[in-house]
This record gives sequence, structure tokens and C-alpha cells, in this order.
Amino acid sequence: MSAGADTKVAQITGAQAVNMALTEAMENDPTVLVFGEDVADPEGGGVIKVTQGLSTRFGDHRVKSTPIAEQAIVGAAVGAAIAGMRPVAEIMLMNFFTVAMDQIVNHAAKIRYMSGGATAVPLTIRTLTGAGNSLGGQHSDMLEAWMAHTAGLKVVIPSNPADYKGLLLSCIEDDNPCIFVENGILMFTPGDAPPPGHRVPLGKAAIPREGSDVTLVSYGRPVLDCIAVADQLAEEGISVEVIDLRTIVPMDEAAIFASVGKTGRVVIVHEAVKRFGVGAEIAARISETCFGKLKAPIERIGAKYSPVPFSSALEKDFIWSRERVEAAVRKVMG
Amino acid sequence: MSAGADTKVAQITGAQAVNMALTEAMENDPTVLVFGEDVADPEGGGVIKVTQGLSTRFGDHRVKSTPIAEQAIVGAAVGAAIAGMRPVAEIMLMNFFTVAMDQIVNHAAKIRYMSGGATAVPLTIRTLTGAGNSLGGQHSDMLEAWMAHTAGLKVVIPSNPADYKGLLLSCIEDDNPCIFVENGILMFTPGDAPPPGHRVPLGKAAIPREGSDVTLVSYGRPVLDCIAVADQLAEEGISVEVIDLRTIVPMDEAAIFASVGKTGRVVIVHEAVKRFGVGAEIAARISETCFGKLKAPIERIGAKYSPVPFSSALEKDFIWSRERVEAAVRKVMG
Amino acid sequence: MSTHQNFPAEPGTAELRDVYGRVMLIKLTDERIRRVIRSGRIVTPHYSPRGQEVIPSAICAQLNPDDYVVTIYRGLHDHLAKGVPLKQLWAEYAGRATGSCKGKGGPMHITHPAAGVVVTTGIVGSGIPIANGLAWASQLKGDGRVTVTNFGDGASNIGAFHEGLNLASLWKLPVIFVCSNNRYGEHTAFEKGTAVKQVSDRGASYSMPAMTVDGNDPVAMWKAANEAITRARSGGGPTLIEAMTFRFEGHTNGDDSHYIPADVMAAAKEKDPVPRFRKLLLEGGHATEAELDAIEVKINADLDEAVDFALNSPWPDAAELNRDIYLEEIEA
Amino acid sequence: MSTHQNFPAEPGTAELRDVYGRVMLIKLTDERIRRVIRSGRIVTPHYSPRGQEVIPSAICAQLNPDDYVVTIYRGLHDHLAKGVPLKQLWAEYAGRATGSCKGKGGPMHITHPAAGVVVTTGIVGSGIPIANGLAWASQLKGDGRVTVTNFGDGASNIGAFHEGLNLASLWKLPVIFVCSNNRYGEHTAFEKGTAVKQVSDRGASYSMPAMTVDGNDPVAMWKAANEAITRARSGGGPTLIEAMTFRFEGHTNGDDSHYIPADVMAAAKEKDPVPRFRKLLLEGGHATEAELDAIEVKINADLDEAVDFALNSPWPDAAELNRDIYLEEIEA
Ligand SMILES: Cc1ncc(C[n+]2csc(CCOP(=O)(O)OP(=O)(O)O)c2C)c(N)n1
Ligand SMILES: Cc1ncc(C[n+]2csc(CCOP(=O)(O)OP(=O)(O)O)c2C)c(N)n1
Ligand SMILES: [Mg+2]
Ligand SMILES: [Mg+2]
Repeated sequence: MSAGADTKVAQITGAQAVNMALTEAMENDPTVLVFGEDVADPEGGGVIKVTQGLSTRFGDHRVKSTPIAEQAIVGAAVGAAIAGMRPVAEIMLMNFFTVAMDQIVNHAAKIRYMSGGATAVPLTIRTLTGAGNSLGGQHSDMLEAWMAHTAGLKVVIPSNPADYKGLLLSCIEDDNPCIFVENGILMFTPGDAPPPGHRVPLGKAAIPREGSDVTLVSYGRPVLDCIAVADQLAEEGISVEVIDLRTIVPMDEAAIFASVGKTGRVVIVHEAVKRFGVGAEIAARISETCFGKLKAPIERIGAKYSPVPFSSALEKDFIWSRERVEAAVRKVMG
Repeated sequence: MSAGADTKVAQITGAQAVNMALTEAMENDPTVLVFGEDVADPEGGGVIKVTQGLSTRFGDHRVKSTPIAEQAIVGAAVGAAIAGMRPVAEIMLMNFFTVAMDQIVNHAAKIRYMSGGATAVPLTIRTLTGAGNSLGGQHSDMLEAWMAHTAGLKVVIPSNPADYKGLLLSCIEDDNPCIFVENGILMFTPGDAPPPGHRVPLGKAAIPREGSDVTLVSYGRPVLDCIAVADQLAEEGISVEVIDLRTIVPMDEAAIFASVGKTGRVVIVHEAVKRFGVGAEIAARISETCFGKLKAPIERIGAKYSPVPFSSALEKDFIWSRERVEAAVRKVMG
Repeated sequence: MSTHQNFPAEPGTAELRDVYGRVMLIKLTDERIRRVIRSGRIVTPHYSPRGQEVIPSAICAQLNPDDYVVTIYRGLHDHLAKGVPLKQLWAEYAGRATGSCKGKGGPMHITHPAAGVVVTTGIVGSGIPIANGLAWASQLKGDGRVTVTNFGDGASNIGAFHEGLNLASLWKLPVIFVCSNNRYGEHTAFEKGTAVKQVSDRGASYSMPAMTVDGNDPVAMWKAANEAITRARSGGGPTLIEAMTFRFEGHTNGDDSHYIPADVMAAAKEKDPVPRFRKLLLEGGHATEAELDAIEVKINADLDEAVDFALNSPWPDAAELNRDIYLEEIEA
Repeated sequence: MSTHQNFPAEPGTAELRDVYGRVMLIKLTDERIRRVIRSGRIVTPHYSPRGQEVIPSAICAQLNPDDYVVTIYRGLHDHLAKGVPLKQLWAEYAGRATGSCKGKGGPMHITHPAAGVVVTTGIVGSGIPIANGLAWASQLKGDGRVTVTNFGDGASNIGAFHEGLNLASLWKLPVIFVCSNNRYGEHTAFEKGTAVKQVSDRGASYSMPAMTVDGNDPVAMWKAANEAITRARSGGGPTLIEAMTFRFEGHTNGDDSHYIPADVMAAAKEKDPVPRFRKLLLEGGHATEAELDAIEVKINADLDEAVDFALNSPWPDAAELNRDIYLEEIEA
């Protein structure tokens, strides 16, 4: 993660990191299963080739392409998990969660509780989403707030290839149902490859930039812009701390509160729609816990209250931007 | 709503109010359609008889019982609305939204936007939910935060029979898709009947109790406890203002900010799970807008971060209670 | 590894007596539950299986304890037929800490892995895709288990049914789809919700063997189950069984079945499977009146004990609010 | 009120020429779109209908402008066959303010009510339940309209298909379900996702008339559509048409169809409906080479104009971010 290291460390994309994590998980544990639409090699190993090679290597009984039937996919994951497997189901795009919400919310998330712990559902659902590619209103939504509102799920949204790998492995090895959200641009963005065996624990934020004036809390793709803004403002003498949450649930509150204790100024940035989004919960918790320590109102940056527009002319203003992040930091600086 | 009026004003339940609203809407406008599982009179006019009499009066072409197929139900509402009807679809319980989220979120909410205004979806979805009846993890969820996070929907959760009637009529007459959430206990709780022709505008909060020390922001069933706590604490000289939001989207921010401007102390109470719930958004907005005016950290009360437990012994501690509201008010009073 | 017990394709005396014992346990437990609920000692929704007792009894008498059963809110008959112990079942109905789900799930979510009852869902149709996952795990492990998933006629109209049966057929999963066609889904008659004459006609959509059978006839039901279980265990893939039956006590407690024409209900009650089964045992010389009476006496005594156990069990502790949400305890 | 134009059950010269004009418009527009995307002048996903042109052309030639069409991401052929104007279509692909959806929806959500194109969805299967609602409104109003909803073979495995066809049959809705069976859903072959030989076999699950037809044969396709439209307009309820076809240009731009065996693709391309149709017109004496060439010249000129219009149109204004979310403008 450190600047200047890129000459020594191999570079991989998010997609390669996911492929490596799945390969490692399947090697380590014969109960790990991978399935979803087009994931097996006869179907090209996924439409963006994320699962390429797995069915050839681990067999088409453990790596299966499915019909277009997301209820059947998540349901199969729930059942297999109850029976002691570690299924990793792929829902091609996060918008397609909408046809499988019953299995995710009423079943995967609740079965441990409703059975009084008699059964458990250690599944992982991988999915892809994000704006910025002109995919329009039904292929770009960030729905993590729904998932986070649903007790029983863990919710993971990484920002770089090393975390893609380390967090996905942690999800698969976790005994709870995990939602792992991949980003359509980060999957093709290179970054440092992690060392073999690398794991990132769920619930532990990263602090890619330390600072003392303003805390930027973010996760997923906007983290890259937060880092860029921090680096840029450092030249002006504004010291920005960047918190990359990595997991939304469980949330590393301690890291947030410690930082806000230092800075007293907060900007929260996420890709999802701002209203009723994850940022609202973060802001509320900070306001509750750090009351009196805040030097300025918390700024929240998220997408507009709208479906995702198709036209790039609109889409670029729909989501966060580096400029908006920078402006918000200047605003809380007063 | 005024105390002491109950000798003069006829009393009706929430369920009766809904039935009256549907009857009036169908009388006023031949394009209003009512459908859902068991809603027609051969099926008893609904399993709790909310739609009783409608199919007999308006014909079984306009009031139809459907198969158990929520995607088909909401889809039919979307299509009929595009074709110029005003469908009122019933999803028996809010947990069953999970099998129809695609139609609600990807279609009902977005079609106006995605078509650039060429089409519109003026539908209403009525549903029932709420804890307190030992219905357990899959029949009691409050999912309004998901709906509110989805731009394009209006979200309505009334607290008394007059509002049930007045708000439901406003939903049906509104040109946007509306989600109308009924409560399993309020549907059987009597209250003042509204005058004929009564409408309650969407986006306008009620203030059932005015006060100057603390603002209680709530909606739905907990409003009754907020009023009770306000009345009780009034005797001690603590002046509590109760805001009944009535609609979550659009939200009457002006009413909230005006009240907080007076009181500087806020307790937010809802039935839904607290984390990532509607209360987080309300708290975040208040903290942003009323920064510096707050005399104490905002208190949020909501359900625990858990599925809804079956056992009444657990369920009563899972949700808000009058005692918790009272304690929170005392806490912000310092 | 599930042993392949070889059950005869047609039930003999021992088999019929086994099935009858389960039927009577279900009937008497259901009657007792409804009585206790009416008395106010337990507050819970309850979906009576009265009239449908034979279906799971004939199936489960041919299953191993480790075979999986997935069922629905109307699941009491399935739970008992598969062997969920009475005490833990009753304590769950009563919302007590000693319940099979510690009081957290309630009757709509009874779970008892030792008896193979691993999922009870309150969402129509949703058990079907989950059953596939259980069966897929068995197929992968080669553990020889069979998964049986129960649902109603109304459930055959929801998307999960379609997605589930299609996948099961493609993957040749060892799963049996048992549709108890009791002619109503809540208050809606079969014909008003289902655009096909028999649910079993839908098997063809998935190239899946399917049959319609009299679910109130223990011999027919035994044979159908035997065929499906044999097929599943031998790698032949899934089967759809439509078991024709009726429910006598409404959809849920408080429902007086007012939407069912009186003659339809009367005709259905004439086919009440329990007296019919008793007659079959007696006339076929499989059992004597005294033997059958003794079964009831024993069950009633067990029920007395179970009710007592449940009502005298402690309520779950408030600390339970933080447990079983995740593996790790949290501050909920 | 939709007029009942009486189209002949079998197409004559005029009808075939009409269909061919639509087919050629689709083919040339698709080719142009792919060319413009490759050139980088437009950035958009595009799901080519190359190879499937005849299906909507034969259907829409028998529909009135106010009949409804519901379609999917792979919808270009449906949009054009039903009469969405080229300029507004192109401008939508280009994300411009002059697009049929003001640039807000994009190609996956083309909407043009004047042409009857009221829903284009990117979610597999989801148009089916919506089509029922449109058809129900027509039934209630007695406006005589027919609703046609298009989807792929893969979509026949998702829940919405099942729920939608069941409801349509129960309510006898004037709707036609057109499944374009192009043998693949994204990269997955039909057999791997669909546990039935023909999608039309699933009509029986809903007691719905169903047929499999060569979707690349304009005469067969005309006749099938004629039968279904006549049934729907006369109150006879829905029909399921499975139109056999193939897609030649992969699932979406950038997809090189590597997962399709070369011989399968070659055999499919031999059945390319467009040259086959041209041959039929010439050999049947329905048109001369010169006439057919003139059609192409005209379409290409229209395309030049439409591309020009689109690429010179203004981008949507930022103020549009606040509009069309609700009827009322909001501060988004
Ligand atoms: C998805 C969903 N929709 C609606 C309901 C409400 N509901 C509970 S049981 C039931 C009827 C089910 O009928 P059927 O499948 O025939 O089973 P039966 O109750 O007759 O045993 C309905 C509509 C539900 N639980 N889940
Ligand atoms: C619910 C849902 N799941 C998955 C997808 C991703 N997806 C888009 S098109 C497609 C294949 C559809 O195949 P088919 O129905 O045969 O139509 P075709 O593309 O071949 O025309 C898939 C899986 C989606 N859009 N919606
Ligand atoms: Mg039934
Ligand atoms: Mg296809």
C-alpha cells in the first residue's frame, strides 16, 4: 500500500485477486463450492472471467454454472451451508439481489437465530456493481445499506486488490453469511499483490493515510479518491486521515471514533445514494459518541436521490467526485 | 385527535379506516383497482377482512384475489399503472416484499426516471407488519429503510385511524408509487373517525403534542407511546413535543428542524431495527442542520440488531418500549 | 453415511402400524395444541395439519433419522412424523428456553437437526430452493441422504417452486418435492390460483417424474414415497409427489373456514384419513381395537408430560437477545 | 380504441414486403450501432439482435401502434419493428437529451409510448408480470389492445416467468409471451439451464396454448403471431410462442462467442434469416433485386441522418438530475 513500492510488488487486478482467493479457498477446504451464472469453464469461467480455471481444476461438481434463477442459486447456497458446506455463490450483479432478497434476508441472515443456533449458514455471496460505466438504472446500484440493516449478515466492500483477496478469504472462512461486493471498475484496476496466505480480518478498518485535521471515512471505490484528496491537500498543509472501512458490518467504530477524537472534523464518502445510506448510520454514531468533540457539522457525500442515470453526462454528477470530496474537506476546515 | 372528544367522535379501527379509504377511492375513480391474496369477497374480503365488501360492490373485475405470487402481483400493478390505472396492490405481509423487490425497486420506483418521464407508475402497495404478536422472524419486519433508500418511492406509515384513511387516499391519488405500511396492532386499535372527504397530504408531519424541552420524532405505532410519555412527563413539568412524521419520504424536515430549534434535544423512536434504520438518516440530518443548537447527543431508539424473536419474553425487549422512551427523554434532559 | 434400509414397496402390517402411530401422534398433538391455545396458556400462531396426517407419516416411516426434511409453517405433521421430540416441540410453541429453537424461532421455524428437521420456513415456496442445497451437499458427500421438502398447492404458483424444480432436475438431486394439495391456499380455492388441473402436471416442465396420489390413503402414499425415495437414493434424481388431501381446521387458529362451501367440507371430512386408517388396520387384521386404543393412551400420557414440561420451563433469558445472531455474541 | 385490422392468416406479397422492411431496418441499424460503438463515438452496452430480426418483424407487422410491447436489454429488434423513431433511438444510445428517454434510461430501457413500446427492462424475466398488468388494463377498458412481451430462453427458468404465465392464464389476459430461443443465455447453453426440451412444453403448466416455431422463417412466424393475436383480441387469452433462432454477435459487445462450438455457430449462420428472406422474396416474385436494394439505400440514408442527429444533439442538462424521479421536481 505504501507509495514507491510499485517497482518491487507484483500488480494484480481486483478480478485476479478474487480468482486467487477462490482458488486458495478451494484448495484449502474441500467443502468450498463456487457456483452462479456462467462461472464454470465451459461458459468461459464467468462473463468477466473471474472464476476462470476453477471448474477445470476442482471439477464441475464443485464449480457449477446455474440457470438464470437467483432464488435457486441463493437457496442452494443456504441449504448446502446448513449441510456443512462453504458455498460461495455469485449473483452476477447486485441489482439481481432484488429477486433473491427472500433467500438472503429471511433465510441466510436469520436461520441461525430462528433455529436458536441449531443450524448455521456459513455462505458467501459475491456480487458486482457500481456506477461509472453507463450501465444505467438496473445494473449499477449499491445496496449495502439494505444488507447492513439486516442483522445476521456481514457486509464487505473492499477498495484494493490485496483486500479483495484477504477479505474474500476471510468471508469464506467465516461461520456467518457474508456479502462481498465487488466493483465494476476496481475489478480491472491494478494494485499491489498481497503475500501468499494473506488474510484481512472482518471488522478491521485500514488507515491508508494518517492525518490530524479531518477524518475521511469511506469504503470501496471512493477510497481511491479520498487518498488522492488527502495527498493533494497534504501539500497545502491540510492533514487528512483516510479510514477505509473495508467491512460495513461489523463496523470498526473504534477506528472511526479514535480518528474523530483527533480531528473533530468528518467527511463521509460512499458511492451509494446518500439518503438513508450507510453514511447516515456512521454520521449518527459519530454524532452520538463524539458529541462536543465535533468542530464542524459532519459532511456526507453519496449519490443523488435518484436511479442511476445512463448518460455519462448525468452519471458523473450523480455519484461522488474527487472535487466534491475536496470541497467537503475544505468546508469542514471552515 | 384532541383529548376529550371521544364522546362525540365515532371510533373506527385502522382496518376500518383502510376499508373506508379504499371504498371512497373506488367510488371516486373507476381506474382504482384492488388486488392481492384473498382480497375478494369469495375469499372473505381479506384474511383480516380489510377489503371486505369491495368486490361485491365494485365487481370482481376491479377487485381480484390473486395466486400466491408477489412478483406477479406487483408486476401487474406496475403494468396497469403504466396503462393509466391506479392499482392498489396488497402484499399480505411486509416480509413478502422480499420476493417482489425487483418489481418494487427496479421497476415501480425507476420506470418514470428511466423512461425520461415518458411513462409513470402511480401505484400503491399496501402491506401489514409489525412485532408484538409473537409472529417471529419472518412475519414482523419493518423494512421501510430499504424503501426510503430507493429514490422514486413515497413511503407512508400512519399511526392512527384518521391518518390511515387520509394518507391512504392521498397515496392512491398521488402520481408516484407509494408504499403504505399498516401495523398489525394499530389495524385493530380504535381512534377518532375522520370527517368524510378527509385527506392528509404526503410529506406533512403531525404534531400531536407541542412542547419546548425535548423533541420526540417518531412514526407508526411507537407514536402512541411517545404521546403517552409526553403526557406523563408534562405532569412533572417536562415539556415534550411529539412529531408524528406520517410519511418517511417525502420527509417533513421543516417540522423537525423547527422543533429542534426550540428544544435542542431529540429522541428518535421507531419500530424498525435501529442500525442503518430511518432514525440514522433523521439523526444525521438534524446533526448537520442543527449543529450547535443541540444541547445533548441525539438518542435513537429502535429494535435490536437481530431477527424478530418469537418468544414474547424476548420480543418485548427487542422493540422500543414506553420505559425506554421515557428514559431517553430523561437522559437528553441531562 | 445413511444406511440403505430396504423398505418394502408395499407396506405390510409392521409398516402400517408404524405409519399409524405417527398419524395418531400428529392428530392428538394438534388437537392438544389447539386446546391449549384456546385456553390462553400459549400464545402462538398455529397452522393445523388435521386431515393431512398420513402424508408425512407414510414418507417418514421410510426415511432415516439423518435424511433431511424441509417444511413450512404448516409443519407440525412433518416435525412429528420425522421425530422431533415432543417436549422440545411443545416448549418451542410456548416460547421457552428449552424449546428446540430456545424460543427464538417458534412453531413456524421448528428446527431439530438430530431428527433431520433442518428448515421450517414461513415464506411460501422458499423451502424448495433450500432443499436443493441440502440435497446437493449429500450428492457431493455421497452420504446417501435424501431430502424431502413439503409445501402446499398454493406454493406451486410462486417463482421459487419453478426455479427450484428446474435446478433439481438439471442437477439430478436426491430430493423429493411433496406438494400437499389441500385445495386451498389461505382462503383461496385451488382453481382460482392455479392454472393447471393437477400440480403434478407441472413435472413435465422440468422433465421430472411426477405423480398425483391420494394423500389420505396410507398404502398409496407409502408406495409413492417408496418409489421416490428409491429413485433419489439410487441417483435417479428428484420426484414431484402431489398428495391430495384437505385441511379441516382452517388456515390458522381463528379461521372458521367460512369460505369453504359446507358440502365441500362435509365431503372432505368423510374422507378423514384417521378413522379410515383405523378401519383399514382393524379390517385388515393388522391391529386390534385394544392395541390401537393403547397407542392413544400412551400418546396422551406423553402429551401430558410434554405440556407440563413446556409450561414449567423457564422463559429465555434477556441475554439471549445478543446470541445466535452471529456465531459470535454481539451487543445487539 | 384499437381498430381490428384484419391481417390475413398467411402473408401475401404486401405483408412479406412489410416484414422484410422491418427486418432490414433492424439488421442495418444493429450493424451501424456496432460500428459506431467500435469507433468510440458512443459508449454503451449493446446486445445485438443480429439473427433474430424476423421474430418481432412478423409480429409487429400485425400490430396496431397502440398495442403494447414489453421487451428486454436485447430489444433493438423489438423497438424498431414496433416503430420507435430512429433519431430518438440513436440519441438515447448516445445518452443525449433528445433521446427517447432524455438519455436517462439508455438502450436497456428504451421507452416510446407513441409506438407502444412502454417497457424495456434489464432484469431477466421481469417484463412478463408487467405485461400482464398492461393487458389487464386493456381487458378492463375494453380497448382491444394486445400486449406482446419478449424474452429469451434463459428467462424461462426464472420465477417471474412462472408467476406471470400462471396469472395470465387464470385471468385470460390479452397477452402474447414470445420466447426467442437463441439457444444461449449469456454464455450458458440452453440444455445446461433448462430442464425441458422446448420452452413451449411449459405452456401445459398453465393450460396455455403454446407452440414452437421457426423464428427465422417469416411465413411460419407470421402465422404463429396471427393465431396468437387473433386469440388475444377475441378474448381467448394468452399464448406462448417459442421462436427458434440464434444470435450471431455474442451476448453483448465485446463477447466473441468463444463458448459456442464453431460448428454450432456455422450451422446457425447458414440459417441466417436475412439472406434466406431475401431469397424467398426474389424467388417468390414478391420483389425485385432493385426494389430490395432500394430499401437498403433508404435505410442507410435514414441511419446517416439519425447518427448525425444523435451525435450532434446536446447532452442532458445537470438540472435533469432532479427531474423524473417523482412527478414533482426534487432537490436530489
Ligand atoms: C411469499 C409468501 N406470500 C404469502 C404468504 C402468506 N401465506 C401464508 S400461508 C399461505 C397459503 C399457502 O397455501 P398452500 O401453499 O396451499 O399451503 P397450505 O397453507 O394450504 O398448507 C399464504 C398465502 C407467505 N407466507 N409467503
Ligand atoms: C435476474 C437477472 N439475472 C441475471 C441477469 C444477467 N443476464 C443478462 S442477460 C442474461 C442472459 C439471458 O438469456 P436469455 O433469456 O436466453 O436471453 P438472451 O440474452 O439470449 O436474448 C443474463 C443472465 C439479469 N439481467 N437479470
Ligand atoms: Mg393449500
Ligand atoms: Mg437466449
